[in-house]
Amino acid sequence: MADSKFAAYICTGCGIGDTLDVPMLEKIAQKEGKMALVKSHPFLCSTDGVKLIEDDIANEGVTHLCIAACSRRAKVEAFRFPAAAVSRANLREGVIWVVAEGAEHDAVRQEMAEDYVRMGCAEIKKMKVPAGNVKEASSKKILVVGGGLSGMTAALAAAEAGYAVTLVEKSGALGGFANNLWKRVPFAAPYADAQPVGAAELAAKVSGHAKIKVHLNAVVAETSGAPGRFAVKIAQESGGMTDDVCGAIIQATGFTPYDPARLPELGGGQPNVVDQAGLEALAKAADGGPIKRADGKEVKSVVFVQCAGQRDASGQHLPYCSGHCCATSIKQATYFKDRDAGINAVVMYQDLRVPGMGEDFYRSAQDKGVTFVKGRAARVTDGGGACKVDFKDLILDEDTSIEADLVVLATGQVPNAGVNLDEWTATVTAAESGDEAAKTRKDELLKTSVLSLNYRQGPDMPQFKYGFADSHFICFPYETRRTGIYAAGPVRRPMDILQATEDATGAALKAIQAVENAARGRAAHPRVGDLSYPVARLEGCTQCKRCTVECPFGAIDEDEKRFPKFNEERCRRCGTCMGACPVRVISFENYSVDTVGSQIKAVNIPDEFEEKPRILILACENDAYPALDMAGIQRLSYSAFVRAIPVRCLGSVNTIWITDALNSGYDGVMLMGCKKGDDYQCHFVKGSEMAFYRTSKIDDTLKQLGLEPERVLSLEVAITDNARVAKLINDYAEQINEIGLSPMKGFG
Amino acid sequence: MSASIATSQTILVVGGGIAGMTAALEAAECGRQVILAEKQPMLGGRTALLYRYFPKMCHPVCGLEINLRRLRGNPNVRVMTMTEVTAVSGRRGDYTVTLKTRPRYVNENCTACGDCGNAVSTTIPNPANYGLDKIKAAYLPHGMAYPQRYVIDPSIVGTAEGEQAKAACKAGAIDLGMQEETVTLKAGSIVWATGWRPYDAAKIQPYGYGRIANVVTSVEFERMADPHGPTGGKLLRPSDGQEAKNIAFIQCAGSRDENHLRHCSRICCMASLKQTQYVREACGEDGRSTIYYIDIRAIDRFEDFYQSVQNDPTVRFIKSKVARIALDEQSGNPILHGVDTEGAHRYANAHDLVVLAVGMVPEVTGVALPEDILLDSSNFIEGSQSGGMFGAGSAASPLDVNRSVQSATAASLRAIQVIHQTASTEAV
Amino acid sequence: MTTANQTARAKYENDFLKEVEANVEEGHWVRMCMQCGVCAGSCPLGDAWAHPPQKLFMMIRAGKREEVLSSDAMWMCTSCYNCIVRCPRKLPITHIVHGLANYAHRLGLAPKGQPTRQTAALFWNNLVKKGRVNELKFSLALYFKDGFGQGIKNALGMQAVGLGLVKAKRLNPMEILGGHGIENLSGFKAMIDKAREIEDRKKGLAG
Amino acid sequence: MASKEYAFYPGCSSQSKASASNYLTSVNTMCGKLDIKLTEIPDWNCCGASIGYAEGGELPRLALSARNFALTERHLPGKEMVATCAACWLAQREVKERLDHSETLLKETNEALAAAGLQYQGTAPVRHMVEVLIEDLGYDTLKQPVVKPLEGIKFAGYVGCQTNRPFGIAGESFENPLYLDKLVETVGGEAVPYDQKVACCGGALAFSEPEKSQKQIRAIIESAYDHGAEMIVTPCPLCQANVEIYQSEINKKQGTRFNMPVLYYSQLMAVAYGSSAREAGLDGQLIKAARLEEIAGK
Repeated sequence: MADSKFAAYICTGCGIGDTLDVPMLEKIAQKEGKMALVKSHPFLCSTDGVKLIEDDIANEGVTHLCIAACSRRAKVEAFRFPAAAVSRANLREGVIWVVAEGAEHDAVRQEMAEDYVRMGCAEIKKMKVPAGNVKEASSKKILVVGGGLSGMTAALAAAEAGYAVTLVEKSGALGGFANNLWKRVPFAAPYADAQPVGAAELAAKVSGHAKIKVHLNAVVAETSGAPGRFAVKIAQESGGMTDDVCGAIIQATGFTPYDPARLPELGGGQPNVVDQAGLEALAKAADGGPIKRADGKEVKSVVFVQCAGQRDASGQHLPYCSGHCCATSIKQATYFKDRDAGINAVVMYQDLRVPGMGEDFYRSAQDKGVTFVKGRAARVTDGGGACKVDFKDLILDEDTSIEADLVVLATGQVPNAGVNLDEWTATVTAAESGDEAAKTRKDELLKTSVLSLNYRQGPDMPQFKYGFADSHFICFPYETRRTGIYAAGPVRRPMDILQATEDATGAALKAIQAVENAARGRAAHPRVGDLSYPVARLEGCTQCKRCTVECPFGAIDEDEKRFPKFNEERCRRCGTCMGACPVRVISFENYSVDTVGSQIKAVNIPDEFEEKPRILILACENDAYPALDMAGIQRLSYSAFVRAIPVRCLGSVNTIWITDALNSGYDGVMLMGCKKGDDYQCHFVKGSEMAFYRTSKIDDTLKQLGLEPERVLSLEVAITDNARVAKLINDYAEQINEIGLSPMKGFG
Repeated sequence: MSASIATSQTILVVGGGIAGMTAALEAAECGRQVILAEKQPMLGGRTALLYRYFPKMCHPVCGLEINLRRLRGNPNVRVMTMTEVTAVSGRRGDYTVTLKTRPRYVNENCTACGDCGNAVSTTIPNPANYGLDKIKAAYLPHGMAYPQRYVIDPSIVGTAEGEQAKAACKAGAIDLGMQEETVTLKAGSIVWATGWRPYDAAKIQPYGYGRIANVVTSVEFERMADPHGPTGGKLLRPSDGQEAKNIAFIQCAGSRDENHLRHCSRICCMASLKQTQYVREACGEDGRSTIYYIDIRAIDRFEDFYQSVQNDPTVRFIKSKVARIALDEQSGNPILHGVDTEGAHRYANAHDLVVLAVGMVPEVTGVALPEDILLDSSNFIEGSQSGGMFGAGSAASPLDVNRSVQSATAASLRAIQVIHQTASTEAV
Repeated sequence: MTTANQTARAKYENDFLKEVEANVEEGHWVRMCMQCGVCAGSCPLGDAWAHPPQKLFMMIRAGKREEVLSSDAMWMCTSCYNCIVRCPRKLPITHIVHGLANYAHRLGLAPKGQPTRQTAALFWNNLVKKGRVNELKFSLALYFKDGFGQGIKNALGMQAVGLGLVKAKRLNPMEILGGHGIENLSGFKAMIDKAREIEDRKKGLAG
Repeated sequence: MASKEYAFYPGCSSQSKASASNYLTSVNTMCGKLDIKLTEIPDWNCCGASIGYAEGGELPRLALSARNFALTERHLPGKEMVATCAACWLAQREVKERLDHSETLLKETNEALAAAGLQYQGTAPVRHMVEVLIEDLGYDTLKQPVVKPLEGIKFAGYVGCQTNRPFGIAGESFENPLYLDKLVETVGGEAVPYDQKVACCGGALAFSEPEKSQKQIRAIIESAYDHGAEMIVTPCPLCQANVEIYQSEINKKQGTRFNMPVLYYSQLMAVAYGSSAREAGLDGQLIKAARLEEIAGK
């Protein structure tokens, strides 16, 4: 640290100077914070104020600076000094805006501000500017697995933006499910008629593209490495093996139609009952002529049974809606009507789901004479000559039936997502404990893998729900749990061709971003651009494997010596590994056990006779900390006894911080994380949940210390909880008051 | 914000809602230069005015916070608020764009300290609450506003109040002499992420919006349910301020209707299902929600949410397009008249409050767009003839948030392709 | 002799929707209904309808020919046009309902003695006689449609009103002797006959 | 020369000694004051009204209205047809709409018309008298002749169905059309808001389903009373007759004490323009509009 020079800058604007004793803060920064340079400025974020800092960096050799002003979420652009390490002491939103007005609060307000200055100075002492890790040899090639419409679209989208693509397709031809279609639904005005599918044209474009290398009859036999350096073994059906190196992966492995044979009550498996794919086959065979059944009879009447084996609450079939099937049946009904208006085509639906301009397509089909019946099919009987559909007519409110030459069951999409990792983990655990059946099952599972990742967490992408490899986030549909690997098309979510085209294009962009980020050593979403990465002091490692197990992104493997092996390019910089590590050997350059621990220690703990408790808040920087900020912006007041520290994720909270805090005389610790459970809000998957779990284990420690369990409080706080968070703090301060101050004061 | 000069390598994104922010950020994070132009004084668009998202019931500002952090950390994006595109000329790879910026009367010096707001007493309808309440004429548009800067409403410019606001500002941030500015920029590709606006409910005359106080729109109801909204999250009736417990939701208010909007707006079914849970949140078991619908369009795994709401005993479903709403003058209750078409049962149901699930109108409806732009029959942007401009999000199709982001991500890559191909051509 | 009803049934092989599309005024719109029910809820006499319009349309699709045509539902239409202006699919519901009533009437399936059916026939016959409506004769015909005795009762019941109208010069007792009419009556009648002939030919009602 | 000239289609009810003869009287008076010249279409015939469908069917009904257009085109070329009766106006508009959008129907209709030596060309538009007043003249012009403003009288503007739906008056809403209220205000009266403004009086079923029709009428009159109206004003002869004539019936059967005058807008205007009670057709009221007669008599 020979070249380091530390400076603190205190802003006196926005009322800070009017409310606080700034000379005292300066003195603290200098004396206690050990800042070489301490300056205050009436308007630090102004051009003039920023120049003051820039000049000190340039002329005074300042390398580390603590800005004591507003929240780290405010004036970010003004206070961006890329060459320097920066900490922020939040005197505005965190102190003067939240401590009640009035002279009687002057003392506690000032103490709070002083502590934040101490904390900011302590933190900066432990921070380094992340150097980043630019990789010269990083691959920017994109691997697309699956050669259907989604895969081809993704490949072409990336290639057209200048990126090389390797496309692996299991079958002998490009096109996928689209090859089975006679026509597709319309994508553009006037949304009136079924359109040519265009799969062959797309396939020709892909095959002929200079930037795309297509492997047919091939599968991915093994994937290792990380974004920017995935080593992929492509196995040809013929037995050949090709090695490739790719920067990112798009999985576009599509779907399999739900098997109609599982719907015997709806005639599934009977000759004159087909699924939508079966009808496409009949239409293709007819090639524009009259559509005939398997027995050669020309179809003069047809009934489409919607939601067959879908939207099923019984647990037997698919619980979800596949979204496309209403429009698909409408399209298929027009196959008949466009050729012969005399054919009776009935669509039997419960809710007709054709959003957006699909409404026009619906109208167009009605205009062509397709009949729509709101009804619930109870039974389909194939009598050989005609099929009988028994159904409840929901409008006429009666049980009735209808006869037709052919019945089409609109069954759903089942994703081809590969291995379910929950099953995988259970199987591996069982296998490792010697269960022979589990060992066999593990091998079977591996055969069904799509990506064959050699990640510790399993060979495929984690599935979100019902087997779809989707993101958990509404705002971020491509927020993957396997960095640099993106699902696209119906494997991500049930969807139609139009949406799959959008989805594949979007996924291609994310893959491009992934290779660019990997090459520059930058984190991917949500800490995008973060150049820090975790480093472990392996000499202290006990090989407990907690970091490898708990990493939500599968970023950490184990090396031959069973030490954790960090794959920086897979890492999302949440710090969960840091929170997990019992021996505290994992750290980031600018975020570590020390950067937080030193802040905790820097707080001045008054002795018990002063009757001023100290409560530590560890707040998730994405939800809880902004909520605290907004409480300030709204001038909601809360107890001046709290000291809040933002953390990257509650998962990064190492319990040592809590025990250290309690040991050194804090009276309580509040952990504020985001919602956990099925609808979790944590962008690092289980951070909040793990923190709750870990702190639940602290009780024993507390007992040893002779402390009440209430001294540690874990909370879910949403970003909108500004009023609630103020109340939570005040209630907790009150509770601490009732329990009494910590007996640990003075020992720390 | 960087002061980079726009070139044909720049992507212009019009609209700073979630789709526009996504399109801009995705391109910027691929290393591209982007200008993001937003009409309002802040980014976030419609989603910032929602209380919760379906089906997770999470808060939209959570995603906004992440996107804003991405934005603050990325010098590739230049944000222009209060700015509209007034003209586009040129062609794919080489557009010239004229942008008009309205005066904010507050410059970059603003620290959002709030002194100007304290100095002013004039109030204006609060745009962040669809005008359901008032705010000071010197205001921060939203708790999460980006830029985090106050706005002086033009109504107090040139008045003593304006001068008071100026005098109160210690940062010298208020400039009452600010004028409308017009700039001309180059862009290689343009993404139109101009979003949507709620259909004018007053046009659906039989529902009495504007005539019957206790008939509100779904977007207004979002604000009423939000603790940060005009009623502090209480579901209070506009007529008398009483708590509403028995609430009707009318689907397809404007949508799927050739007298109004031809298209299905897609989000409204899910939005109403979500809003029934606001009623539950506010009233518990005492709440009563009734959804009047034609088809419930809860697509893909949203079906789960539909099923869970169906299992909620406080929620009732009636398959019926409500014919008309009458007012019971005594109670202020709207009376819904119609027929449940499942078996033809006539009803005249009184409710405390009626929420119209209003449809999505493309924001560009009625706006002069470049001739090159292709619109569908409802004015959604299909693309452009020359292929250099793209629709994204709900400007392109009535989409929910997730699909808007998907669409915007795709549009972002299409814009990058144009830039890439332009650069390759220029290099040759 | 085969009736028009039998002919129609044979021709459309129980495909009632096709029959309606071919023979009922604006009947081709029935297929466009999406069962929202706004028409049903908009009708001022809604509760008098055994089957509201949207349900009639579904019954047509379900082939419930006799039930529809013999229903008195469509005779409840007051021609207020609420359904038309609110229909999200722009179906001309009033006209379809009128068309159905007319078709049922012409096929002889409409309920016998249905008062609106009778009134409508009287009205039409009254107006084609002279080209203009003779209000007095129309009223009298109405009073006496159920027989002489009932007619006297009806007429006496409305006597005060009638006298009031006469006093107010809004009813002319002398109209019984002739009243208003058009000059070119023969041309008018030829026109009506021709129109009827074309329509009957088209809709298979000639029999 | 009159400032405006139109081909006039009075309709069956607006003939002398017919049920809306007072409407005709007041329209003539009003037009005189406003310098509007109405030339009756020679040999016009009945429009078929809203009940004609059941026996008349489609094409004969189309022929009826087409004949009126054909006569206008032949005898009064270049003139717009003006109807005062809502049903006549609506029938003519509907037929025009149908013929102008269907070649088949146009051909067939002309085939029928040919039997009467006529042809429909579609050159004459049809207007309602109200449209003439508010669109061709405007409220300001309509205000000018007012010499006896109807001050202090509260009117319930009853628009009803057929001038309102499905076409309506341009710029007006189906649920709350305002033109009638504005006309009332133009002549100095007060228009009260009430909720039955566009309800149906059941006029088409007045004879065949009297109970159902009278239920509608009762609701309209009650609402007018409840909202403080003294009189009802309407643009439709069927509404006028129905709502006025059956009050005594309802009183008799249901024990109500309705005595609400029902007038035409043209009567209000005639009175306000200084005409006598007779010129305004007030002698044609079954329920006398005493306060109007009073003003007219001053």
